[in-house]
Amino acid sequence: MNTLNYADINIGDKIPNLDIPITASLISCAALATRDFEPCHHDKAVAQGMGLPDVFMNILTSQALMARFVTDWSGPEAVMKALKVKLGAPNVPGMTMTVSGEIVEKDDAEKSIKINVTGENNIWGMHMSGSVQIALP
Amino acid sequence: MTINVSGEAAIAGVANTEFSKNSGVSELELASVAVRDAIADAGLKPSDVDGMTTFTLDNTDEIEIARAVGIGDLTFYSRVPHGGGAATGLVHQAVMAVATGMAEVVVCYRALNGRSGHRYSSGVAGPLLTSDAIHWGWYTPYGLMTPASWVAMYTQRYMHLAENVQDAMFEIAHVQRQYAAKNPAAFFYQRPFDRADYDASRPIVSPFKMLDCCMETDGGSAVVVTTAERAKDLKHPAVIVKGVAQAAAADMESMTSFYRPEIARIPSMDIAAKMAYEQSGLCADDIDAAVIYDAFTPIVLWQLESWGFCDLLEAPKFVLDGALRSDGRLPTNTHGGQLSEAYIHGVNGVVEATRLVRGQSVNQPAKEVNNVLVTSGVGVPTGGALLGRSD
Amino acid sequence: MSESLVSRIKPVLGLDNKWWWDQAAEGVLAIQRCQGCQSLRHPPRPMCDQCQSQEWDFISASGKGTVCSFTVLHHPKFPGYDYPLIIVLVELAEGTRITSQLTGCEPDEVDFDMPVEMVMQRDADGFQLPYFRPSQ
Amino acid sequence: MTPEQTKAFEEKVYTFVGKPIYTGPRRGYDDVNSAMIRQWCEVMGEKNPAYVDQDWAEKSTRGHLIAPPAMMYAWTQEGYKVASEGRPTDGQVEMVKFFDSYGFSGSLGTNVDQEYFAEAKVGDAIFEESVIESISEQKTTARGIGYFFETYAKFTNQDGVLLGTQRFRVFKFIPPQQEEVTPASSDTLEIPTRVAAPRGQDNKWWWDACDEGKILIQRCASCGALRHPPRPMCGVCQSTEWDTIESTLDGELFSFVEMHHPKFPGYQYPLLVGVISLAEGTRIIANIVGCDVKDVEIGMKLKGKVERVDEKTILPQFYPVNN
Repeated sequence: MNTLNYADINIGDKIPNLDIPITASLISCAALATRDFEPCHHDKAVAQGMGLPDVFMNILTSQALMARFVTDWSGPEAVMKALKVKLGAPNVPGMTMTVSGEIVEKDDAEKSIKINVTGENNIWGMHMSGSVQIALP
Repeated sequence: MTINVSGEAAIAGVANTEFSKNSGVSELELASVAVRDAIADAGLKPSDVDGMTTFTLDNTDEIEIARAVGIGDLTFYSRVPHGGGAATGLVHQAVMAVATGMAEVVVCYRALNGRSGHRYSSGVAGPLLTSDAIHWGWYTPYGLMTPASWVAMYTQRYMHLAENVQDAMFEIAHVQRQYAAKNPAAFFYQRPFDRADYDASRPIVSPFKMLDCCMETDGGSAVVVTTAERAKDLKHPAVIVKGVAQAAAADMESMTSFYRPEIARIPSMDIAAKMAYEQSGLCADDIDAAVIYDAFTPIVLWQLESWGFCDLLEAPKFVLDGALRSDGRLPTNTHGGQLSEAYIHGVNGVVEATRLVRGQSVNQPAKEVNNVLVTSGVGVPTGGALLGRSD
Repeated sequence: MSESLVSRIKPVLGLDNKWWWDQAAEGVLAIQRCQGCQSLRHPPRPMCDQCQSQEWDFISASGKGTVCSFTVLHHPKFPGYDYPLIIVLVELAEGTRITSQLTGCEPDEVDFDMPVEMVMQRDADGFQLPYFRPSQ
Repeated sequence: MTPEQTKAFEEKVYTFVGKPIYTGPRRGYDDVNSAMIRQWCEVMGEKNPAYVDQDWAEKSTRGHLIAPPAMMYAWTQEGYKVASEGRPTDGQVEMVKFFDSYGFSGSLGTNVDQEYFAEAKVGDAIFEESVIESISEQKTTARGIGYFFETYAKFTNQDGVLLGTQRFRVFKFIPPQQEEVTPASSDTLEIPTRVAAPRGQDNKWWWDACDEGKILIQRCASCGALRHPPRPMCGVCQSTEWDTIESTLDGELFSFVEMHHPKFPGYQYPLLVGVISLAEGTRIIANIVGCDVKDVEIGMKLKGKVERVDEKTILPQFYPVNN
């Protein structure tokens, strides 16, 4: 697995989109993997009581998917510097979230780049938007 | 028929772009590349072209491509509706134009970012701004809203009437993947699968598994049609259009003709076959190989019946006897088809059919190939063409 | 020139044209150049109509040109534009043509073959696009 | 709330600002370990060898495995208690309860900003220190009226090395349905319903009748031929005059499919769709319900009922007829 070089990255470069099918399994198993036991992420009745059709994705999972999206692309020697997420519409089972990203800043001193990342689901639209900052070799 | 276009026109040039899941370029660029390369394959110059045809679905204007490629004055342009049903319709329009003198060199093209852009598999549930919203409204409330689901409805009926249908569906998918595995241009080059993989592939809509469904592709294909006379002196031996037809049988709905007495067959294709055979003077026995539109595996079965390669409900047996294989009665979809090469709405199939007649398929059958059938998408108004060597 | 609260209709950015608008945002009036035969073309397209090459780069235009044709828009008026609006077709010194807006000039002063030069216009919302004005 | 109530609420709620959420730094129940990392990676589809591949990691620049930085906040989470007994009281829970007591019971995480300064290794203990950093003034948003509060957390390891910081922003609001007059905003989340049929000139009457519990079949007023789906002209005699008859909804299954993929919100799966031949002679598309897919076969007798299938949709549904 290679890691991208800082010098080869240009502002405006795009990261290939990633489609993530949102399933009840992903939502509840990922909530537990992040040790988030809030019932709304694994108990459909509780989620429906909150006015949602089904369990919905927790924030720690959205963060994880955003981070994975970037390091899948950058390679494993990238060092994560910051991760900022703004939440929008919930992800619920049956949707597909398309994650996309674009390089928006380069910092030559730190050899770090900032990537704006969005995750949009096909039913309700923007689920998450934010940025990930990584340092590259 | 007052005028028979048989033998009047020929396919002189063909080309595909690279096929991918994310081309990274515009549909205009894909179309321009396919058109340029097909013209070059014919040994012609862009300025020789005076006609263009494409799908109504295509997002790129003829004149945009003409300007990008440096094509000269156009005297003919036309578009064919109904998605994949237009595949051989492009050739049909071009043949009529050159046979009547409306144009002399017509490029037929189709280019799409079908995976990275709009995906047809996503169904009609999204915001649908077309005039057929009312039509789909009879189906969407019940959840019947993807192309796979509409075709599956005919398939279930066919399975009710015919035998060994699922095995035949596997055979079609499997044979085509084996062709693709040997086709460097195919998306699934060097990636074969076996029955266990097929059985384990994801259920889409009963009885379709993922491997019964075509892929979604970014790419483009183009075909140059000219007069048989002019084609004689060009780079490759002329591939004569011996018969070509469009047809939409009575009582048709787009993809949901569920109201006919029997739905386990394709009456529109029956008509196209009858017309093309009559024009050409050929019959099923004369056809040596085929490129049959394959958005989903069972539609190949019904078309084999329409074109008279076997009797009604006998296609599974025909297929299971190995007919579609390289050494079989009717080597079919030797490029891998839309299941395994690329989904360019059937125009890549016209390219392959041309190559089969020229003897240039990457999976060229050992036997002599004189006449090749190529068809358009079914479930919608459709068509087909018979291509062959000049005598 | 008054600054409208509503901004002009922006171009749709696709794979074949975004780079040009990015250059404009940097203050550059770009002209696409074929790397196969060096011919210039505008508006940008993915293929050279002379030699069918897909390879290209671009040059930065001098911004000098002459008025090839022009029109003055009065009606209907769209929010985000200043009327009367003079639209010019400019024959650039490099040989390609570009459609743009003429500024610093009254509608009755515009004339064919009038020498013009490019000025970058920056809208209130930061959008940048080339205008032309009479050569000074 | 009256202005007086708001004043009383705000006087108290702003006193939470600056309060620590835990007394002293709080250590995660588990130190950084490969089991939890592997499970997290499995679910997230994370293949990064820096987290899971020991051999790779030893040869890498780092020389050892690291925990995914995005797991930072996972290490100090409370655990299953949250589901079984409710979240144990801490500074934040106390504040949230106070919000709830004034009707600000809606809760929506809106932003999380994390910065990372050092990478956690397997075996590291993780300590969290958090504080309620700010509470906004009252805001009106599409979700309702409420306040944004922000917590600030610092994560350190056993050597006191700062691993990262986090700002977590939450909107506490009065859910709109509890407001007397606030109409549901178009931005309010809705339970998805089925994709409705658009109603135009030629088909609106059919769907309107369906809403009334009747399934009608169009009949040519000139030659009496029945037709479905509705069309403005008779295909047999070209008359544009027509009336309708009401179907008995006795039918027979002509063909059917089971939908697996993709799944659309608003539909209940397993989902069976049939083409049904009605006793009157026309066909209709509808869902087959009240039976298992393995018991469905072409030719089976069906009886339809017009039923409400979701908040917005009334449809004919067909049940097997038991002979």
